[in-house]
Amino acid sequence: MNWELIGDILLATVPLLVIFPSMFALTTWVERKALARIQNRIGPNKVGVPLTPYGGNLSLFGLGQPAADGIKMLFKENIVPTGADRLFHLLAPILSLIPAMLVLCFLPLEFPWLNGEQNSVKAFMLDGAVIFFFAITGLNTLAVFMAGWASRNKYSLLGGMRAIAQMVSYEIPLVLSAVVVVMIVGSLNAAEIAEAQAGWNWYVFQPWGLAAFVIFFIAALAETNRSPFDLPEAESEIIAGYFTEYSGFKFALFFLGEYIAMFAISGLAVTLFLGAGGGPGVEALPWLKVIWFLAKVCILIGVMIWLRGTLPRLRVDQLMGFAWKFLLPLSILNIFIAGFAWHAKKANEGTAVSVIVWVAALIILYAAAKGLDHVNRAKVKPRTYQYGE
Amino acid sequence: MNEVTAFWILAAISVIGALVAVRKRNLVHGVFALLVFFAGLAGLFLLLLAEFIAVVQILVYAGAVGILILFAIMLTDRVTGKDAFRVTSRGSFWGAIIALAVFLVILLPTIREIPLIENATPKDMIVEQSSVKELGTKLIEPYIVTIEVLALLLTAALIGAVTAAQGGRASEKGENTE
Amino acid sequence: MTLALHHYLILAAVLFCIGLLGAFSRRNAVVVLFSVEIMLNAANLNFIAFWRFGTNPELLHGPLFTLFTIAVAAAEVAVGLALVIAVYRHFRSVDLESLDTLKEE
Amino acid sequence: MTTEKLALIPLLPLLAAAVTSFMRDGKRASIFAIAALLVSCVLSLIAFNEAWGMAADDKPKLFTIPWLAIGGTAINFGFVLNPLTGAMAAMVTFVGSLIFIYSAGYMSHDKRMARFFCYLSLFAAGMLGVVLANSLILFFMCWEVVGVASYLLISFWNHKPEAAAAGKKAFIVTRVGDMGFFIGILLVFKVTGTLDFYTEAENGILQQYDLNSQMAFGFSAATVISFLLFVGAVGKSGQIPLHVWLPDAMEGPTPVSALIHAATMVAAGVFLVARTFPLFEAGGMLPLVAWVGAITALVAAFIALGQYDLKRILAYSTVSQLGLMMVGIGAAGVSVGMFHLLTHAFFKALLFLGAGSIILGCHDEQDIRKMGGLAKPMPLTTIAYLCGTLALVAFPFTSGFFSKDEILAGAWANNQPVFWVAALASLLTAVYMTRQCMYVFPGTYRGEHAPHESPKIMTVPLLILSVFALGLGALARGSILELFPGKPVTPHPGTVVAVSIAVALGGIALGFLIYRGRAIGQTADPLALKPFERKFWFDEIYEATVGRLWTLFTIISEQLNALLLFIRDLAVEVASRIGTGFAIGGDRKLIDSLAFDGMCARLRFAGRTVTRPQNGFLPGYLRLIALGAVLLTALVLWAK
Repeated sequence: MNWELIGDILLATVPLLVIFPSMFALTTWVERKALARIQNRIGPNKVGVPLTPYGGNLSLFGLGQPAADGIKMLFKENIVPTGADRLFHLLAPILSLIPAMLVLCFLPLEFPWLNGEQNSVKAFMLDGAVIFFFAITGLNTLAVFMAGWASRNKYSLLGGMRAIAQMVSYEIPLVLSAVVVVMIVGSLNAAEIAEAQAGWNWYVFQPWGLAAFVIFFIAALAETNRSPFDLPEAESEIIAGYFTEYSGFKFALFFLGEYIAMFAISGLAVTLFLGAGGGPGVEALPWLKVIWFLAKVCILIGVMIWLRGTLPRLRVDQLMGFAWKFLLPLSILNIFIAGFAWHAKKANEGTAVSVIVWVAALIILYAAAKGLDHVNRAKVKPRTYQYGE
Repeated sequence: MNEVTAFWILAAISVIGALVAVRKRNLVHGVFALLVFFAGLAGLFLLLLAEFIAVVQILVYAGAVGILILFAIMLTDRVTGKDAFRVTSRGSFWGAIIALAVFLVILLPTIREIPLIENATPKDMIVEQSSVKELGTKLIEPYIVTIEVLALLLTAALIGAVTAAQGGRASEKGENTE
Repeated sequence: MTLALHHYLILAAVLFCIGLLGAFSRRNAVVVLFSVEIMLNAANLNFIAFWRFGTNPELLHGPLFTLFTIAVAAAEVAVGLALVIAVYRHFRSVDLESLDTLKEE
Repeated sequence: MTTEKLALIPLLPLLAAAVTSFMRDGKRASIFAIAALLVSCVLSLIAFNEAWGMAADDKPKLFTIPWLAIGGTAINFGFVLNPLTGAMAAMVTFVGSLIFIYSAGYMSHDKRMARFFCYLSLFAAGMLGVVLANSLILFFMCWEVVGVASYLLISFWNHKPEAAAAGKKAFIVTRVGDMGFFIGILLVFKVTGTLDFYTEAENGILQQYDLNSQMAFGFSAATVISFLLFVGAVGKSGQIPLHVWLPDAMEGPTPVSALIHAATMVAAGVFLVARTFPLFEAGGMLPLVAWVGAITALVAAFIALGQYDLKRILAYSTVSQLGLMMVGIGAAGVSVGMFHLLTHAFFKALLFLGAGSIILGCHDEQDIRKMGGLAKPMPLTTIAYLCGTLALVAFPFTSGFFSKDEILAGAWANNQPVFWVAALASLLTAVYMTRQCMYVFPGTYRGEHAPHESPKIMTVPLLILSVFALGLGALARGSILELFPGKPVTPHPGTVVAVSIAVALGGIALGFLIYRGRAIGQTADPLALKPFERKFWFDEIYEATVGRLWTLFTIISEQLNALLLFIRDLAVEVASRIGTGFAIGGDRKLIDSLAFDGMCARLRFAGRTVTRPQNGFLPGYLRLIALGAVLLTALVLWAK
């Protein structure tokens, strides 16, 4: 037995298994709190640390809420509908969690105790980390289908189908916007991508990088079924979508899986566009990289929560149209622009031309987005209602 | 746990996955078994150091093809995914016999050549040689036309699939009233 | 025991014939389609195995060919399933035993 | 001109086809297609000019594109420039350009004009590929492209059932020939190990002569191969017995008839023979070629006498002339056949375009009985048409005269019986053309709507072609005959010249005598005899033989099935009678399971066995395929 290897693996994976679930717990609290504040409510503020078994409570702004929720979930009854496929009903939440957990390994988190190894685990220092990331997140659709189908409930199935259609559609702009960065760096290796952005050379500061980042972020929202793309679990239409028939611990697993997927995809966004672990002071103190990385992830999560509180939900046709008619053409155009701009900049390093190229690319992308928007809006006809007149 | 163990485990996974996929009455279960088979095969590719192929295997098969088949099942059969009363077609016994015959025909030359191929040992490859970068360069350098043709093929297939699945406009309308 | 080429070859043969068995014996057109996928994948395994144990692995012929096969197989699945759906619209069935006429009944 | 540019000649129309396939606007598409063909026409004229300078035995200029390399053998695509291909390319592009321009006028009212030009360009690309190809496989591919384009164009007006049927017929009949051609190609590859006509290393198909190795039944390889190639040529060039598709192909738009079924595509078969002439020579197949040609020429000329459809007469005349070309190649060599091919291309294109003009002027009327008196309202067309007719009947000193003369001279020298057959065919040619002209031009108009002259865009190409039809022979005679391999007979024997002039003038006189003063259209036609009118019952014969064979199979299997069902019913009846009798007494089991059920089951089994291979049971088909594969593989393994 190669104890050293096992030690390495444990050193690299255990932190992931500790950090992200605890972040999940915190995030649920933050989300509830923030949404409440946006909606002019107070949010959870009672549950805290019980001081005595008979009362007396240190409320701490309701920070105990996640723990209480978790305990509640654990002890809830596990209900499986009659006629449901029991095996798949059980497997679905697990299958939704595993890919999300797995892809965390591909994020270039440089834990200080890994002796400066760039990636968390040597075994995951794959050449194709980015594409592996997409491949494995793609498996999430299967879990969604499994859940929807196994529940033997039409709302579940509808939700599942909606979710799959949405995930499949948005995966394309997601990957295409990541392609830009991969193309520029010339590598699919997450660590190399992080390396290439060292020293404030973040790709979000390039016009194409900015566009790609925005597209990526929007697609990521849809990919993780976050508001305003949360149609698969639109309460007013199809109850809770594919996890209508889930309760208790299985539901908690779904919940966990969804949040971990959010972290993972935010982590990828940070890696690709926001300079990974780069930030002030990392040259002097390398361990700051992890902090910065997680901080950026938290900021992105914060934006997601903020959007959830702000934007109304899309309609199904709008959702599909947005992916295929707006994001897809724009991201393809962006690839071309990135190629041209990069070459033009490389040829004229440090001259005024590079600035002009920068500005021109920005203008073209902005104009393209505006134009596409205009074209798409022109096609929208006044909605007619079959039964609603 | 060494390479051989990994091989046997992955081989067992793929064979069982494939067997279940082709024998299972419940189609949806069959598809998931098929996905297990694909995953096992991806593992085998990893074992053979074809890392990128493994990724593509997962991405295309487990991700895209699996979902596509699931959608097709949902669109054709009853939602429960239950196959018809009788799973196998008429005279499937003969089918099995012929499949066995094919197997033997494939197997015999392989076994005959075993002394010859037993000594073929994998070269110690530098990781660089099988890297994604190398593969990409190869795709651009001598195989660019192939890539373009493939792109054309995929586009054509896409359009063809949409047209075929959509059917005539009239029939579609007829479909909706049902 | 060490792994040699023939391990992979025999495994691929087994997988191929499982696919063949499915294509021969199932009534449902979708199952036949994914049996074909199993066969294609078995062939891919052969490509990769030959590449790994071959004489010039640096040429990457095996992975490249496999990539092309996967792309073609993807196209094949898309078209095949579209045909299955078209057939289903027409016959209200994907049972291969009932699809025994070329024109409308 | 570099040889790379040679590839541009077929590629430009191909590009035009690709681009026009996306166009809706017919006019724009026509301009694009015409422009592309004109450019390639200029290119091929340049190439022809260059080829002109080469002697017949010079090394051809090659441009090779490697396509497939399997082990040591390479299969190439390539283009070749020598006098033969140069002249043919120049002819195809030149006549093609004129026809394209003409079609822009002819089709201007059609909604699918853009599509029409797309098909035309595709056809031109395929044809030029056939002409310039340096490898049999490229030749065959382009040959098939030409076939497809022809199919598309014949059935262009696919709302007409006859047009659709004619397209299918053309495709299927030529397929019979193509099968032979393809097997021939495979044999060539087997024998010579290459598919290139010429190679730099001088070991192309046409450059090596060791084809005398024995094959089956004591024939040499060259014999077998050239026979198979000839089968392909017969299919494409409408020689007997595969000529039946060509007259039906007249259902297509008239420019198509002119371009494909007169000037270029049908000549491809002749061109194939000319192209692989060394093989035919080595294989000793030339007498067969000559005889098939002669018989075709005669039979088609007879049939043409009995037709009333303007275009159909021309179609049979085309078949007949193609036969004469085959005679030329078979009896006198490449140069003579090609000379007639070139002159024929011009005057037959002229005739067809003239016919198109007439048809358009008469409001889509094709029946010559409903025409008449067209000389006055359509003067330009009439002049052009008469020029074409003169050339076709080989009136002295028109182009047809010179080329036909060469053929007859060659036949006289090598094969006297063929000479007389060909002479008779020529006589008939003059007769039916006179007949047709007598129907169409003099007299009074017998149709309903008043005829009118066609627009300039149509008449100008006609006049250009007339000049060529009359003058090309005299102008180019010497040089063209010099250009190609195979020397014509010089000087021509007096008998030949006399016969040649006599048949032309005599035929015209004969036709004139018969039809002058006759109330055309009202009384029965003296020459439209039943066998001619019914085309010697070729279609009927095919239907009675090939078609009947299929019907026979169906009937037999149906009868078998019915018989089985009857026997089963009978047996059931008998068994049930007996069974009822015995059932009272007892052994129900025996009767039921053995006699009754067993009998039924066995009979059913027998029935199933009989119908098994054709039951539409898909997995069964699949299994049979696999079984075949297994057996084949096992055979190969076992043989190894």
